[in-house]
Amino acid sequence: MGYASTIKVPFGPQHPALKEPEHFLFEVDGDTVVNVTLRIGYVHRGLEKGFELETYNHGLYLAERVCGICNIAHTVSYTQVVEELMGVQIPPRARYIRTIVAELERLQSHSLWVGIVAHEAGFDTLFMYVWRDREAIMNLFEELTGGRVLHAINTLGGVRRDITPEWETKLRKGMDSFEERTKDYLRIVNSERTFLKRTSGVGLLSPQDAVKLCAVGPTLRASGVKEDVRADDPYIAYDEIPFNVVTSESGDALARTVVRVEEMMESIGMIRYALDHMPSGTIKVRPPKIAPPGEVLSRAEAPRGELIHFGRSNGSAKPERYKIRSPTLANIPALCKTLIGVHVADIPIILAGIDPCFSCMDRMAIVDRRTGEKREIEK
Amino acid sequence: MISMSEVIEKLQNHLKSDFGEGRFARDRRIFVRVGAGSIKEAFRYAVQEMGFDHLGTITGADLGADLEVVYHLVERGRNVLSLSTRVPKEKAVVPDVSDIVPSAAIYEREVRELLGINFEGLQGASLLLLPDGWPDGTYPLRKDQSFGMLKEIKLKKG
Amino acid sequence: MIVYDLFFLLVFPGILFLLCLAFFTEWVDRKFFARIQNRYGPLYTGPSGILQPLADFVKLLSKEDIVPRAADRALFTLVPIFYVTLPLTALFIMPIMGETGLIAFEGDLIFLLFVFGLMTIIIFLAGWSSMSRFSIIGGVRSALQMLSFEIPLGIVLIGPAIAAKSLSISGIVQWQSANAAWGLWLQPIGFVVLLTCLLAELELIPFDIPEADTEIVAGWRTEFSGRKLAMFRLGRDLEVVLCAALAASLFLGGAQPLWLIPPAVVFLVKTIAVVLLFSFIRSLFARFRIDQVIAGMWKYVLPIAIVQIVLIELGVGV
Amino acid sequence: MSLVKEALQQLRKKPATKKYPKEKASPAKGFRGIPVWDMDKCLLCVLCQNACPPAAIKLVGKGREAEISFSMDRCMFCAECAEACPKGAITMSEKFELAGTDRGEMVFIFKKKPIAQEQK
Repeated sequence: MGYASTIKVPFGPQHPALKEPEHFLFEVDGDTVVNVTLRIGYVHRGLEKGFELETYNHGLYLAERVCGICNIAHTVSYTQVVEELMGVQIPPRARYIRTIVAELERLQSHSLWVGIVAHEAGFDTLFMYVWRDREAIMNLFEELTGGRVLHAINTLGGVRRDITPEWETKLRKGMDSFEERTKDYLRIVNSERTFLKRTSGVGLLSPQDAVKLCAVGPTLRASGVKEDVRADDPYIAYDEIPFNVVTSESGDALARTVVRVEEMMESIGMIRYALDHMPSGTIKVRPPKIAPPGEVLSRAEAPRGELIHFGRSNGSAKPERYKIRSPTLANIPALCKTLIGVHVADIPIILAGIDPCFSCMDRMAIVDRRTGEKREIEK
Repeated sequence: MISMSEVIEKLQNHLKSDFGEGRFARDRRIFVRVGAGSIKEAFRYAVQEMGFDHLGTITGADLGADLEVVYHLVERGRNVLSLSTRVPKEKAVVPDVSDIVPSAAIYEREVRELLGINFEGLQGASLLLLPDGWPDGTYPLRKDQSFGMLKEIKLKKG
Repeated sequence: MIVYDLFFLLVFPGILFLLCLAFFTEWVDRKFFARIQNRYGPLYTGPSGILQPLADFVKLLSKEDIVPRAADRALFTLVPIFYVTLPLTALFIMPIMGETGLIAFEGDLIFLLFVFGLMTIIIFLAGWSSMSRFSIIGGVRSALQMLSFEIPLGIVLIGPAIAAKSLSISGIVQWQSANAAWGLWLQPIGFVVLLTCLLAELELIPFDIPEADTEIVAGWRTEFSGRKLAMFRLGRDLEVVLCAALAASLFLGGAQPLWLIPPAVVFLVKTIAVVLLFSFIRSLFARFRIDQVIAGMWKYVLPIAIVQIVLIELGVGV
Repeated sequence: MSLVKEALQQLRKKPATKKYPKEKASPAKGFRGIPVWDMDKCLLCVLCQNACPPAAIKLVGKGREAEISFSMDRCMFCAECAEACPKGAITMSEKFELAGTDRGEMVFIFKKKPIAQEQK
């Protein structure tokens, strides 16, 4: 590097661009990032150990609190694992309600994310508008599940509350107004020149790198790889609900925004389809207390990407080993790859690109990109 | 999209003696146990030849007498192959696979930190998940560590 | 007559009035910006929150004032004072009471340009003296930004001076009231360029790179707290008043009596109108990157400013 | 410049935010606030105590004088107790402003009313 050695710019653990405590140490040469070192674990709560000490029923509430924004994805995966371990078949109506609530949560999570990216780029007005419209969904959640953020609606053997007709009409009305708001965002995101200047061509991730680094979710689809757990490995009611997987070619921060907004449009369509074809019947089946020995791996498409829950039972009322791998964790190498060689000013937007949810990720682990030269990734 | 029986059969004739037992619990889920010696070869074969190019995660488990490592590999989003191998607790060493799939380093670091399985060839010694100054030798996810014991752990200063 | 001069200097168009105007403009800006974003803005301090800026100021005065160990102590304490006094002095040449400011001399437009340049240097020194990574990056960015907008600003300010054949702001205001013509209609391009450059000078949204809160915490203001931060916020409000008054005087006719309305009220209305314009523009855009700003200013804003001057020379806007 | 039309429209609309301390948003019907015990229906069985994941409910004492001591700082409002109660004695109230500075005050005691003399 000669005389002008790199200066180390710390990002976090407390930093306005990071909503949760994470520590990125950027080596900056002039205005471009040369290397990034990551230190996480600030919100690690030892959940996996916790699962082994809790019964299956109480473990549900541990799984729900892994992450605030995508807790439906966690409870859906958890209930799938335990129900498969116990050999319980949930009624079709419960499967449909779970799908509707999962898609509603995807809407809420993606609109939260669009607001944050707008705020990172300094576009505060869009941030305020998007979060104002998100309130409609939070209120819908409050009416159905009784909780704005932590909706304890999934339980072992089905769902706890049924969809009442008047809630259904409220949902349909909410979806109509939300749809044309989303169309509006799509127009703004694609046409606002200052936002375009800050996001298009920033943080490029090629399809080969995305696949090689095992990226997941919208980050992967924004680079043009057509992979979505809901379509490839359908769970709950996704095999009966038609939808198309949204991808984009350019693989930059703008593509990640557009892919997420279009996914919101897809989710609205799916919710309407699920409401029209809602089977009737019971919503809950009484689960047994213990699960015979076995091991199950369940994959779900959380708003941030592919979420893996792996459970192993030993015949008692407590799981023998329970593993959660959250989507943010899988996106970290792809994030580190895109962060190399960008402007310091672009770091928040690229960081927000993978929609990091560190409380999900920290619950387990990860990596200190070995310092030294850039060679590791291409190893 | 190769069928599940084909996957097991291919692995079987590739690994011959070291092939433990393979079963599929339900569609798109294949569990295969492999001898400790040929886990890296099985992993390389699955990733490069059979198209399981997406590494979901690596799970470590404490089975009392020995420790188990399970590699979850996903094939173009559909079939999930869980390659597992067992290693005695005293000599818990498993070859590092981050040269085949770079993001494996992520999960290996966690398993090493929480369970104490040593992945030879994995550089970088700094603790990631556990707080700095965590007394080495205590692995939180081991069955012999209870929550009570973990609470009393004092972090080494400096 | 000293009493009158003291009164003019200290109270009416002087310091007290300007401070109140500064707080008032901050309140107007925050309320309008909030209304655009569908929220209320300050509500509970005084009638519909009008005393909020004053409350913030007093609260900051009472807060602890930390000076980083590595900071250059002398410079660190001097910079906030300069940041407040500079816009205050520049505001004395603005015609508020009548068509001539408190101090009006031929060439005070150039003095104003000098004050703008000095302001940016003060900001750079603020960032540099606090010796923290974020403020150094912020300070460097503000210096870079100054290099990009200073020249178009200079060129576009000369426009009305050429039309009015006088280098003093009071002279320009008198010329406008004499010919009953606003600079806006004569040189519309000049007004647009002036707004862009003033936004860059004030570091408002499209150009608030030196203190981009999501990237470098608070840019050059990161290390300041307590009284110093209060001074910086007051200095910022005064700077907004200065820029709004400049735009109002040069292009909207400044403090001219309109039938029975005294010139000071007309001046107030026009300045608030310009502040609202700033606030509206501020809500429409995302933040540029520093290299985009420099490239944009040199490639687009500068040629447009030169076109404006050429047009005046050809006698279009006189 | 794509936001100009929208921004101007917003100026006419009433702000979406509420003036919180003065105007309060009332929670929806099925909202899970703090659980409340109706001691007339309560059988003093310990089903709710076992069902509570964070073990926030404790039955103290024996017989009629037994009381339910519910510590709100452990509760996570999951309504498992309301579901587990055979007599439906537990209902989730609508109160959500529960912040407090002293954990001592966060323990609620629910006792049965002493039997009136003439009933004996």
